[in-house]
Amino acid sequence: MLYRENGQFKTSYAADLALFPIAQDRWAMWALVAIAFVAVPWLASDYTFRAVLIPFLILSLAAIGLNVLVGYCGQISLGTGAFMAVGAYAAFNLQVRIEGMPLILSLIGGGLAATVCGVLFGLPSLRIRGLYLAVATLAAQFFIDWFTNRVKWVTNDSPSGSVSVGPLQVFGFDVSSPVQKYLLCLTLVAVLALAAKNLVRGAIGREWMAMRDMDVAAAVIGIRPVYAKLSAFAVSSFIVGVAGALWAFVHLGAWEPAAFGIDKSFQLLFMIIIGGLGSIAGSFLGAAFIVLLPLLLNHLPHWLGLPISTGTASQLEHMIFGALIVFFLIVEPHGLAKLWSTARQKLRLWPFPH
Amino acid sequence: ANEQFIPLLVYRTGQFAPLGIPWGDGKQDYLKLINARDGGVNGVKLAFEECETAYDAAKGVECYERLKTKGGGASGFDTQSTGITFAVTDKAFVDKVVVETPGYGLSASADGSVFEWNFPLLGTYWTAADVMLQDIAKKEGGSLKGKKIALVYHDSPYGKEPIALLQRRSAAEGFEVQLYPVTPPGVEQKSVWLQIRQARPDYVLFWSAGVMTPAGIREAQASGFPREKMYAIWWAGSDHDVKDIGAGAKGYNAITLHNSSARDRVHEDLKKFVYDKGQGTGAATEIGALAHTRGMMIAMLQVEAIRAAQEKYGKGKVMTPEQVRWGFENLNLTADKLKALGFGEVMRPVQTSCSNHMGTDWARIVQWDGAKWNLASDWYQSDKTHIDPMVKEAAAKYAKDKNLKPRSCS
Amino acid sequence: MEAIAESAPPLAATPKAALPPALLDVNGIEVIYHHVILVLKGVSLQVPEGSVVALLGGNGAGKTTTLRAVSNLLAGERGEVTKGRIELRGERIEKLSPAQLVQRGVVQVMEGRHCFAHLTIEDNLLTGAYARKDGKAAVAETLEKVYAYFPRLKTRRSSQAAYTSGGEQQMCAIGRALMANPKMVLLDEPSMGLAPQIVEEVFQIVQDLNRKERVTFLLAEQNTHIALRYADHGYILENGRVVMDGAAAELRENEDVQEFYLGMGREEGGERKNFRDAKSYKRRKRWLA
Amino acid sequence: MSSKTSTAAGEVILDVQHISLRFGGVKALSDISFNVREHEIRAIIGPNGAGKSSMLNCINGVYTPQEGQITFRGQTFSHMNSRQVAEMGVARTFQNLALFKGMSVLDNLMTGRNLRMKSPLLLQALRWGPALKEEIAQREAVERIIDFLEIQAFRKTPVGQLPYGLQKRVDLGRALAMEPSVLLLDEPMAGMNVEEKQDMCRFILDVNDEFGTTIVLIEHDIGVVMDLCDRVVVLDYGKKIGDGTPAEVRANPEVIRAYLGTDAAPPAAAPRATSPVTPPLADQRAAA
Amino acid sequence: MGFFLETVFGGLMAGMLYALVALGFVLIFKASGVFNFAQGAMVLFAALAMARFSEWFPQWFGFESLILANLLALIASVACMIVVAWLVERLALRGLVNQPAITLLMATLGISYFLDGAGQLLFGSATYKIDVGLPKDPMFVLENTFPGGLLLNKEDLYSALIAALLVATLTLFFQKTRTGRALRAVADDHQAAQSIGIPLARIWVIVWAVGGVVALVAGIIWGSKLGVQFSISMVALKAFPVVILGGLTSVPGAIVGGLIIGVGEKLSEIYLGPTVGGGIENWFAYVLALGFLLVRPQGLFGDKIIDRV
Ligand SMILES: Nc1ncnc2c1ncn2[C@@H]1O[C@H](COP(=O)(O)OP(=O)(O)OP(=O)(O)O)[C@@H](O)[C@H]1O
Ligand SMILES: Nc1ncnc2c1ncn2[C@@H]1O[C@H](COP(=O)(O)OP(=O)(O)OP(=O)(O)O)[C@@H](O)[C@H]1O
Ligand SMILES: [Mg+2]
Ligand SMILES: [Mg+2]
Repeated sequence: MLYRENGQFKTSYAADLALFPIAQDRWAMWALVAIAFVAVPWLASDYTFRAVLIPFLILSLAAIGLNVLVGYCGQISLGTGAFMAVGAYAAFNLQVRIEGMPLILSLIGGGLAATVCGVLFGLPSLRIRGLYLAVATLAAQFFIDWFTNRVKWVTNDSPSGSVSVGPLQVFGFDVSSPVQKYLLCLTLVAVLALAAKNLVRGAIGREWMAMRDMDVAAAVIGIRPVYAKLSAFAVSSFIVGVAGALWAFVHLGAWEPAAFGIDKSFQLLFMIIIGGLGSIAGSFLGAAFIVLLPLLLNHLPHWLGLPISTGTASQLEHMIFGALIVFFLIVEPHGLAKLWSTARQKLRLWPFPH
Repeated sequence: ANEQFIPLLVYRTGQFAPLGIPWGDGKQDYLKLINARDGGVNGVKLAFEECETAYDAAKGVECYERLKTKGGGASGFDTQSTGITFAVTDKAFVDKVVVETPGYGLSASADGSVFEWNFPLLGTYWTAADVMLQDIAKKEGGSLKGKKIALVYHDSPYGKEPIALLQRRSAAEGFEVQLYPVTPPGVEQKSVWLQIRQARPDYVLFWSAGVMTPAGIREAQASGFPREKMYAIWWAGSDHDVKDIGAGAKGYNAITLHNSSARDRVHEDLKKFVYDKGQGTGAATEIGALAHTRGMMIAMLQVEAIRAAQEKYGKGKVMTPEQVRWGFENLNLTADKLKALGFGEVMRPVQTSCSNHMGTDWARIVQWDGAKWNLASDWYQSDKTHIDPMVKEAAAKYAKDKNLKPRSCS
Repeated sequence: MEAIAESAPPLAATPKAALPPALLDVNGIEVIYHHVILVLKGVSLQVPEGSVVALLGGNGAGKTTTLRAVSNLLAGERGEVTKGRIELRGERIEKLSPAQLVQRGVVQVMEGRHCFAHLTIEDNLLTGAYARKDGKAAVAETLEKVYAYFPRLKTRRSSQAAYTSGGEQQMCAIGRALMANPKMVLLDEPSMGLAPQIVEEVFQIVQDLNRKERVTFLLAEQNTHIALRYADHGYILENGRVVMDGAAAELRENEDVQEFYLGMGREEGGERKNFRDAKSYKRRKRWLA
Repeated sequence: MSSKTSTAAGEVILDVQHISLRFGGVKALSDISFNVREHEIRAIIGPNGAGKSSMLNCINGVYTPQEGQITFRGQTFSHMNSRQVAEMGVARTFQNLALFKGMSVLDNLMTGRNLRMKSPLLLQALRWGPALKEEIAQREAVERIIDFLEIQAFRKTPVGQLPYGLQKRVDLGRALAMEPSVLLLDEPMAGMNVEEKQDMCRFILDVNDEFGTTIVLIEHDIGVVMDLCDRVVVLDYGKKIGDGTPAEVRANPEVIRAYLGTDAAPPAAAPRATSPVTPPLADQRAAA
Repeated sequence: MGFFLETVFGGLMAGMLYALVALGFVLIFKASGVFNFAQGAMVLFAALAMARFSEWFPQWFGFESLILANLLALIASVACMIVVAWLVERLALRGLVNQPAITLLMATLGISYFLDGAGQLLFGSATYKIDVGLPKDPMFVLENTFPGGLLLNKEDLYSALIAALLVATLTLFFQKTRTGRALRAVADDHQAAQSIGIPLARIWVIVWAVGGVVALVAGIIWGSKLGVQFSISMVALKAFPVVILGGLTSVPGAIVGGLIIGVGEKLSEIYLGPTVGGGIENWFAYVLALGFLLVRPQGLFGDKIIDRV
């Protein structure tokens, strides 16, 4: 009975409004933060940083952004990749065109550019709903794919259309080693995730969820659909844009438009569904799942010493991946986050069954 | 362990698998052959591990990160993909590992003074386009003036690479370039070929990949564009690209880095030492297929770089990535050496240097006769008057963007 | 406080010897939603062939859950029966699919209507006959019968169900179930949202079918007045347990039932209490004391 | 009771004039006029499909009537805009439960207060200063309503998992959270047993008394209507067939024909005159 | 003028091919409320089966006849798709009754991954050929009216014919049969459908099997055009705007949508493309669909989106 909230009374609404009202959760969270900021940089290998942690963090961020839109506001989007691309290319342009532009400002600029785009492509959502809206976001996806490919200034006249960024610096510090990159991502992700969490549990978050669950009723209690939907698009694309810029700058370093193709959009959608729609923690869990699973499946034959060819392994990986997704959806359609909270619920009652 | 580690980035799944599979098989087969026949390089066995990229840049980066330090350091990445090459090039500078991109990659990386770690051996898309134009000019009686040349290309950095060169040469030589991008994957090309039917270019250069190739040939057939007037880049000119179309592709031209149809001693050795022992990576019928031979050739270049490094840094030792880089930079495969290696019929001599990371750029045209590829031209070398300055310019720009100080090669 | 002695403890709800053999026998079922929320804590009840049995109880007592457990519709709500047995004519039915149950003549009218929004009223009704094998003519006949029961449906037959009023949808849902020509109907709050006249009619229909065609009914109902008027037997559910059961007439005489379910003040001698006079929000029921 | 009748004679706050609403061929409402006075409890009754819900939908801008206009506090509209209506202090509940299913009870009620929450997005993201203060202040108000409706135990439960009857209560709570001056209730007591109906009646009466809220109520339980309401409108097939005090309406032969039926009425309540007068407020509190 | 007509005609033909894939989407959506992202993977799987069986059967049984090989392969492929449908119902859909549309959609993405992997594992990931004797050569008509004649494509013509036939059959099926009505009921409300005795399991197997057969037809036609290889699953991307434009629930909508998208994208590419650098047809198709949606949010022939409290 380690996990109990007995004896913890909330004496003010402020306390009840706290992020983690239960003390054990609070401690666990602080421990997690400490591990992430202190222990991990000591312990992890370069490979872990570059191939696991950094992509995990950045994709988590993008997933949070998408979750705001899909999970909280209920607007299906298949164009996340495109908004990441906008963030990446905008940040790139700021970086190369403005001498001495601080990296952080470029990243934020990327986010803002994505915001503008997001709102623009969000406009149809005022009229089009559900799966039909997917077409608007797909239009964004394909249009921006094309745009970044075709319009020369976007890539600073790179003849091949692929671009790369120079060495990174934040507040005069070099960000070149994997640890530094990791810490940069971690800080940004932590800040933005907290901000996103605050939004979704605040007034605006409730407006989004209200739009998602029952838009007519939302209108009747005075929520403006235009504002609610477009603000969701804006916030979502901002976060996604920053994630895109990070993905390009920190993870890839050099990229072509295909890095932000429709596959990326699907991948992110997977993350939030597996992780849990309408859950910030779920975005992290989903990203972890999607990043780690293929690596795991990839290593599995090696560990087991099975002599299967790369091709076969990769087909099997596809199959297992697909099967696991279906499996998870069946076990818990609300995703890993829900699974986790159910487990917690049980833990709270443990050792009594109900 | 006394083993030299070679990472093998491959794609055996996804869109480009038909090309990726024989290519990957070829690479692996050659390494197996060296181990089986020669017991490695001067006694140093070759260890290798494949990593599946599915032609995806992010996956490629992961593979690169995973394998770059393995076995004391990777002896060079043949990424098999332009996108992955872009993504790992910057990292390679920092990590100090070689990226070898025979026949693909950044055209500018031929300049070794800037791109210390990149080796676009045997040719780039600029040299390829140049050679195609030379062949066309030859057919047209020496001059391209007034001709219309269309480029139908995979709308990606890969497909766009040749544009710069084409435009430069068209300005200089007075022919017209028409550009037709095809959005990947390129399953539907009707509008492109209708436009071509209307614009009636004299030739079509075909920078295609994957399903775009058969779709394009079919559409050319359906819209009545003569296949003899099509010139495909080497990645769109393998057996699997045209085999199923058969007679429909008759006359289709492709450029190649090597004598594709040649069967050389290396093929026999491979059969004898590897396939006959049941160790072959793919099906025995694949031996001699264009993409497979190309894979072997790429692996051979890598092995020879290691051998060259050993000559300098100590025979029978495992080379560090930096030593391998030296080997790549000081390759000198003369005709005799190639012959000894069993590649005498397959390719022409290569010699690299500090400033020239491409080594050589011999290429020739082959033509599909409905059942097999036949040689349709002699060897060409690209015309350096346009390409060299372009490489210099682009490399300089890259160095500036990255705050790199080019080394001096003299 | 005398009521305690009178009301049987939950588990003592054993079949009464006097009753005919049960068509449906629910024995000590436990239902859990989402793997953690325990809702039914050992509910047992019997529905004799040809009877009308009412399930009464407040909000959240578990009436709907009981009906879902019987008709095997829990899976879609992520609930499951974890203990106990459900038997239909002696056959265990927990593992059957809802469709197989319909083939055995058991049809449920779900709470909250659940009409097929895009289908017209008539198509809604016709789908109700999907499982029937007795030919078009018979179906058409039942359709006419349903229209006769609910003339309002006939006037709205060609509108999409989503665009009909709440009451019309309720009629549609009931009519749709009748189209299956069932032997047993599980009715979940049939009176909800219906005008009083229609409510009366619905129960008349229930009685009619019950008497003439020996259709068995298990109904969950909040309108205790009318439910006890038409039912033979009643079960009262509180908090996932059966707290009382008995013949309808008996229940009507029970003081607690009168006060809490029929809204009759004792002082006024069986008169209905004025709604204005309800004083406090929370009064304890004796059996929970 | 006496206090009631005096306030019921308040100003006309909502005046519906000649409203007609058609859906394709279906005439949901034809030429309906009636008014609602400040502080009264007004009922709309009628058989199924009579157009009662549609009437409410017209009032708060979900439907746009083809003809007619609505005057609210002196302002006349031919089409109501939902947001505007909400800002003017009209709240409503829905017949088919239009709760936000994925949100907790608390959040559902909090949405009702969204009109009052004005801090900018950025502050909300920081959850700092005015934003946090505002959140806490509104939370307090909502907690009062939660206490009032006695749904404390379900505060954090997603409403989708609540039983139907409780959902209805939450629906009412959300409307109350808006602190409306006019409350439109669409069958708030459907799916409740008598005990719960009594509770619900109590809530309605208290809201009406304590906050002076005007209430428009659709209900099929005639007992409730007769006991609670000051005036009743009767609709049938989109037409108004009766309007007046409960007693008048009850005696109206057309209403009896179309809706009440001759014997379908529930057992008569103790005659109003003899029923005790509404206990004073203090009394109720003590009981609560 | 001749060129314009050629373009329009080419667009119509291409549109028919898109429609063929779109049809699979519509079918499954209409009948179960599932937006089946696995349709592309099913096309690939079916085409791979067809290609490989027609290659293997002659080897296994030692005969040469192409017709016989194709016929046997067709039967085997249909059987394959039925097995797939059965497995999908058993292992995926059954556990997802009454879940929101987006969950189902994600499940189909999972299925699509699975099928991609399984298909290539079983049948290989190189390029294979389907040869059912569709003619490839160009055909010129009206040579008297237009200089050089109008270019037509026989292969496309045949394909369009097959597509039209399929659509007609399916439309009839939906409109005229009891099962058709039950299917639409299932799409509206799984639980209610269950409660009145519609056997979801059987219905889903039927629908997915029919969807599989439609995928097979699409796979054969696209496969004989492009060769069978992983990329063929991407023709699904071309079908999205078509379904959306036509309306998710309308079989004829798939055709009309296909034609509009086909013609629209070809015209845009040819007449608009050159001014902005080309390659616009892909997104233009989506923008076109978007434009239509702004006027009719449910697509051209889709069921009206119900919006009521
Ligand atoms: N889908 C669900 N998920 C979780 N809990 C549920 C679900 N459905 C019902 N419950 C819980 O089960 C309990 C019983 O609910 P049920 O719907 O059976 O009550 P009921 O007696 O039908 O009430 P009502 O008269 O209000 O319809 C309630 O506490 C409710 O919260
Ligand atoms: N959006 C709509 N489209 C088409 N018809 C509608 C629409 N809304 C309501 N109707 C029709 O208008 C009529 C009145 O409906 P309304 O919902 O107002 O009835 P009601 O009086 O509330 O009935 P109930 O007591 O059954 O709820 C009904 O016949 C209904 O079918
Ligand atoms: Mg219920
Ligand atoms: Mg109504």
